Amino acid sequence: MIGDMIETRIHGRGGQGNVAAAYLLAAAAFEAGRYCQAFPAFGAERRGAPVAAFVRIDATPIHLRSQIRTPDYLVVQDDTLLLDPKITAGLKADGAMLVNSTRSGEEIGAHFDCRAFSVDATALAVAEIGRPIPNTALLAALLTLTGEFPLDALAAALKKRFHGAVLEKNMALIEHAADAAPKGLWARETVDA
Amino acid sequence: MVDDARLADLRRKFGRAPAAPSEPAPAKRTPREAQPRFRGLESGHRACQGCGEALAARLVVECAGPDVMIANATGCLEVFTTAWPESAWRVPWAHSLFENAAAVASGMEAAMKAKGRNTKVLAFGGDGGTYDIGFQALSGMLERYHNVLYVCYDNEAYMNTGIQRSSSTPHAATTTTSPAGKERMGKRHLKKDLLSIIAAHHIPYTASASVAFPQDLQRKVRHAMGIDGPAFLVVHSPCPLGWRHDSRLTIDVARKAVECGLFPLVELERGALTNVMPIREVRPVADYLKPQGRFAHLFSDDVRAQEERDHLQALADYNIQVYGLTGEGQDPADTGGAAAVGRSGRAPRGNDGAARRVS
Amino acid sequence: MREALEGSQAIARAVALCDPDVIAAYPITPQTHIVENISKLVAEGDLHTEFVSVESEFSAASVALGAAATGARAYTATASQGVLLMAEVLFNIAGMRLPMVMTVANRAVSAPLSIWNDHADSMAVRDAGWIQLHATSNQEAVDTTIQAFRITQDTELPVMVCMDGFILTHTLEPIDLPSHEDVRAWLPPLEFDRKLDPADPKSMGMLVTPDFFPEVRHSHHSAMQKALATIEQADADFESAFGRASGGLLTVEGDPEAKIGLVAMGSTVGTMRAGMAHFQAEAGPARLINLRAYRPFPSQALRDAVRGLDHLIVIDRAISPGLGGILGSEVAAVLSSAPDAPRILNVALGLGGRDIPETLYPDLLAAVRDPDAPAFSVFDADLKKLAPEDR
Amino acid sequence: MTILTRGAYGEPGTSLAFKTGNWRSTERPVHIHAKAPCHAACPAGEDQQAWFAKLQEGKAEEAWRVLVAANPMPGVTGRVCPHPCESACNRAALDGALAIHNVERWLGDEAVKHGWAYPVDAPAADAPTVAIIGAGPGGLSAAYHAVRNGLRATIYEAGPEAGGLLRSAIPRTRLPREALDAELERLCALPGIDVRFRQRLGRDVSVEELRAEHAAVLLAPGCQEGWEWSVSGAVPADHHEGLALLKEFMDHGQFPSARRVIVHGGGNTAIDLCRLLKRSGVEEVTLVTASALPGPDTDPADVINVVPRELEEALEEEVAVIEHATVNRLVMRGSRITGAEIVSLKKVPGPGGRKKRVSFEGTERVVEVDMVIPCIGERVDPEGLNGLVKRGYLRPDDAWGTLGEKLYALGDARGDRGTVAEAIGDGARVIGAITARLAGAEPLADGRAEMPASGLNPTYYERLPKAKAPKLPIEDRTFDTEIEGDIGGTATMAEAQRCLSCGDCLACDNCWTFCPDNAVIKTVELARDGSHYLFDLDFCKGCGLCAAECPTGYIQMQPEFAVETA
Repeated sequence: MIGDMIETRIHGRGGQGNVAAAYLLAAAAFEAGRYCQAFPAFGAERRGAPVAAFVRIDATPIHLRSQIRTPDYLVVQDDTLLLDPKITAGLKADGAMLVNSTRSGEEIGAHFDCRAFSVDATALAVAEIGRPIPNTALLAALLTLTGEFPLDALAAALKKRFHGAVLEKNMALIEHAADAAPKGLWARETVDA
Repeated sequence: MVDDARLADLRRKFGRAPAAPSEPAPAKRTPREAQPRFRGLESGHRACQGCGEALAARLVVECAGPDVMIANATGCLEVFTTAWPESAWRVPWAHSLFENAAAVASGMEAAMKAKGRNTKVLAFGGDGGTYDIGFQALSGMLERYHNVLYVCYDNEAYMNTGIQRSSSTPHAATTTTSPAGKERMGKRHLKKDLLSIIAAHHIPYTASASVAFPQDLQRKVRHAMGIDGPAFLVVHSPCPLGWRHDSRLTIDVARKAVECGLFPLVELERGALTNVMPIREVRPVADYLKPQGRFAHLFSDDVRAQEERDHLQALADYNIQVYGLTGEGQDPADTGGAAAVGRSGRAPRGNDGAARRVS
Repeated sequence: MREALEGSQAIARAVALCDPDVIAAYPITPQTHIVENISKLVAEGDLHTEFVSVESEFSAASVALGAAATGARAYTATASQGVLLMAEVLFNIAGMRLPMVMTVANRAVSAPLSIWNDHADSMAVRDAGWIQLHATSNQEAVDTTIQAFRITQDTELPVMVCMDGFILTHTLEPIDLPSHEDVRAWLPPLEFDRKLDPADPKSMGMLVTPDFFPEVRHSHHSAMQKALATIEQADADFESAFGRASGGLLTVEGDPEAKIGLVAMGSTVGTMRAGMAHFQAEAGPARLINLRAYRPFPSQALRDAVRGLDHLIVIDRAISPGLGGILGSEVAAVLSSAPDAPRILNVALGLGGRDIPETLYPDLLAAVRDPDAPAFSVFDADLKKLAPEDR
Repeated sequence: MTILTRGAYGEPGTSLAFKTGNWRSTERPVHIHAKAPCHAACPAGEDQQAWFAKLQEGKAEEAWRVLVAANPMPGVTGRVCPHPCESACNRAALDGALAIHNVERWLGDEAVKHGWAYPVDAPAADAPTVAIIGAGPGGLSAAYHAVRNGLRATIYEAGPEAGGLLRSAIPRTRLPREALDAELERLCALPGIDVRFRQRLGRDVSVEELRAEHAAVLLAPGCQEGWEWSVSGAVPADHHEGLALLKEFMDHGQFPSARRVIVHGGGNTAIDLCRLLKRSGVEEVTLVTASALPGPDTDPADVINVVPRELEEALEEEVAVIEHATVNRLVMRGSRITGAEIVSLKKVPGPGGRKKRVSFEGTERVVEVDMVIPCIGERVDPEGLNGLVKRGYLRPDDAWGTLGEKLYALGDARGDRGTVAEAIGDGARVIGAITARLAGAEPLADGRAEMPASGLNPTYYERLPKAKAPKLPIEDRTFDTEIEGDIGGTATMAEAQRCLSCGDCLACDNCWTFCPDNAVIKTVELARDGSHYLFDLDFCKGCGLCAAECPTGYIQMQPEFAVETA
């Protein structure tokens, strides 16, 4: 990580909207006036395979194009992925991990010896949009936890991506997901406030 | 919608008589300039004596032109018409590669559509560029339904590179890559049934024609020109050099190919056979084979020679049966009637090319 | 207007801004999103063009050729095997001096199969006679695409816009897309004198005997040389119209007094820029040269850019087995006539999508100082992964 | 200096700068004008193909004008000619010879009907004048051609009317008087022709006087005297020679009564007689001829020399024929014939290429008849021709009819002629020779080769049925009504399309269509060689396709060297 750049790595499975999550997070940052970069670690994998995507957010233009090895945040869309030790590799000491899980964050954090929080994003998604797509719920939770930029930015990004009923359902979903996370739990110290 | 003023201008420029009598005839034209047909393919090209392909291309262009553009595959036709700086064409013409004439034509046609112009696009290829290396691009063009008339000048081998076999080379014919010898009697495989494959694309019009029947050929070109969509025409075009026959026999040999049944003249619409040129008097395949050196080994004492001749006869009989080429008496559209000429080029009795419909 | 866009989507929109008459393309990873986005623009009525979904890259290039021959503005895009399948046509397009633009989403060439980025594909057709411009970011890719349509018209040479597959094509980042009106004002309509036209029926693609073939090639080379100025001018004009440049022929940044320089193309430039900023203290001053124009090769500009350097690291993202780096060899050839030319360290990096982390930057600078470092190496190759006899 | 174009594009049609004519190494195409076989066979010298070409264009009057350039009496020959043109027609092998004869008649009748003017100008008042003896077809033809050639003609005719044999010896069923009169009147009325009737040679005029006063004297007296009939034994008192009998019948409309008649001979007079006799009520009429009936195996030289159609009709009308036979002897009872002894014979090659008749001993048989009419030919009446008649005829030295200084013979009187058409042709030939000699030159024979059927490319001719002329049914045939009818304009035009144009340009466009090199140029006007096409030898590579595909044989490949030196 360079300077004030925030690097997030999102893990999921093919078909879970992993790249979409990365693009949404970056787009939300863009809506919040930040520079951003989101890209997948594309492989030849098919549906169901573990996949990763990367998001860089910064106040200044981003030149670096390498993959993210030492993320500030990890977003894990499926707790079964955690069986693979590579998922959590490189997480900064002061980093944190958001997991879509029915287990508690404490339990997960204890196991991986890091800050962790969990949301049952699948359940929320099924309840709001009727499909088990956890990505927008997790992003909403992440924004709430970090307080990096307001949820409105995510809403704005969603509005550029979705329309009609799908948009409305996702808007409701992020509201509910945001409520499920404690505000500013992972807030960073401002470098020069 | 045809741009009449522009067409008239083109015709004035390139030798077709003015469309309307009110238009003043240009003064002082040489007899060549005053030819009462469109000179799409001009003299001075470098085809061999008696070249069937040069003739076929000239016949096609003179009735398709002048408001056309041509994508030409690599091959004899390309080489002998366009040795820089001398071009024999009087229509816009481009050669790109051996295997992409259909694709280049697709691009031309797309551009015409984009610009709202009606210039018809033609694609020309030999049998190598059509049956073989350009086959994929051709299939793609047909499938995408480009408004292109693809004309294959079929001389049944790679003549441009010096007579190598193609998938259109007839069974038992010798070429430099299918020579006859102690072990072989020429090409082992059959001539590819391209027409069926093309017709299977369900395109509006697929036809075969022959240089021996120019009126029939030009009727088919005119018909295809009127189609808004893909059309395919294969023209049997003897190559005196490659077939090893006397240059004066080009038409004679082409005619015999039709009359013996080895090269049936048929028309298919949307994949269905709709028209054939009946054979008035079916002649034995040997009549066709005999004048051609490429079949000379079939007339040797070798016991296999008779067998291969019988094989070719069987293939011809098969065509006659499958396409129903047996004539019913004298028909103005059969091989006898279609060839007929009279004073001023017209056949003596109402031979307007109306062929027999297949019911 | 600034938007957060995926690179491929941005390219599709940039192409649409240029009002192409005919687009022909065949999908191949990682160019696929470009084709898909173009298809979508067409489907939504946001792009009025003849979009031809061909059956192969070979036909994609051929369709574009046919369209360009009629004076239509033509575009295609491909990558990797697609470039090679097009190869014959690419030489043809250039030889016929047909204007058109192609995006190459750079990708390795198999075997073994690799869908990830390197420059083997466009390098393989470097002698086709196309202009090749590399983009370091998606903004540059967008701007270069627009410029490319002007350059190709002015030079009657086809232009290949190279952007790193995945690294750029699949990266979402903020992009400023000009308005349609502004692009139309900046990009004059295509007037191709030699177009196929029944009213003036020229013949193209003729047979040329040895009597004229060397002259044909000379004129092509000469046109490429003259295109250097056209490329620079287009970028300068673009900058005055839109407020940003894309790097002319090449750009030089970093410490002008530095004794060590780096030459790179494409997205690697960004990573090296980040590395240079981050490791300035420990690695010392350096000069970073972003080579945007690969063909025509800006030989003089490069000689000027390296003046004063002792060492020059040339980063290749391709390899010519048996020789080494391609760009490295060419840079060496070009600088061989320069006085006090720097010593060249040629490295291949990121072949087949191997990630290039910024931490390689100090390693590269360290290697320069190592008198035993080989003149060329696949720098990020781990030889331990090879059987001893294959090392 | 040629400057390279960008991308090496080319300008349209610039290949014209590349002359491929120098690729031609052995042969080049030339237009020949071979004689069509009809033309070669026509005794009247008609170029049938030329007038059929006009008909193919739908131009009947022009066709007639071309026709009468050779034969001024198509209405006559179109009825009486044995049409060797049709026998020679190359179309015969294809789907039947052209009905040239019927078309000729139609054109002749149309000309009369519409009053089409003969293509002649009045000769100058002081033009040289030829004297013609006899106003038969030969004499009339000579007069006509004289006028065509700018001469004047005076005909001295012994009888009161023009027409000669046409009037006296051809039945009206073949040549109605109206048709004959119409054409002869128009002909005799042409400016420059003066016909003087009842002017008998030896009585009213003499050859020597005429020769002194005219540019030339043309003897066309015909043959008026029958040959002696050589049969063994007695000849009856009321013996009738064939031609005399026919003339008598034409004048009086009656034959001596008989029940069974043998006509001995092999010419048209014999056939005419047979048919008239049969029609007049004779029960059995038998033709005894040394020749043979036409058949698939018959040697053409052996075929009976009559109008084929007339023979056909005679057989229809149940005239019996005994081939390869002659009358050897008459069987008499008193002065009355009761039978004839017939013997088989054959013509076999004899010395000097002439046929010799050999009769076969032991084949004699006696046929019961009550009349035998010899029709074995006639000879010249020597009156007024002192010293000119040799062995019955005038026998001139050459085809031009030259008998001596300013003296010519033509028609039957020559001794080697036998048809109206030959006499008409002689008229043209004699005048041709006279015209040439008046100009101080010798006449030239047409040396062109004849185009055989093997020289044609039959592929290009559609099979079309021959036109059939209507005929009176046998029971309606009388002595006055014409038996064969008119084929009509529609059939004429259709028949015209059947002409193959052997050896001459059909204007079919084949050469123009099939030249792969565009080296055949089509012209709007006729080119100098009479075709519509030019060979552009700058581009002709000499492939020979045009010659191979020329339907008519008009295009031939000729060696380059020979052409250059020709």
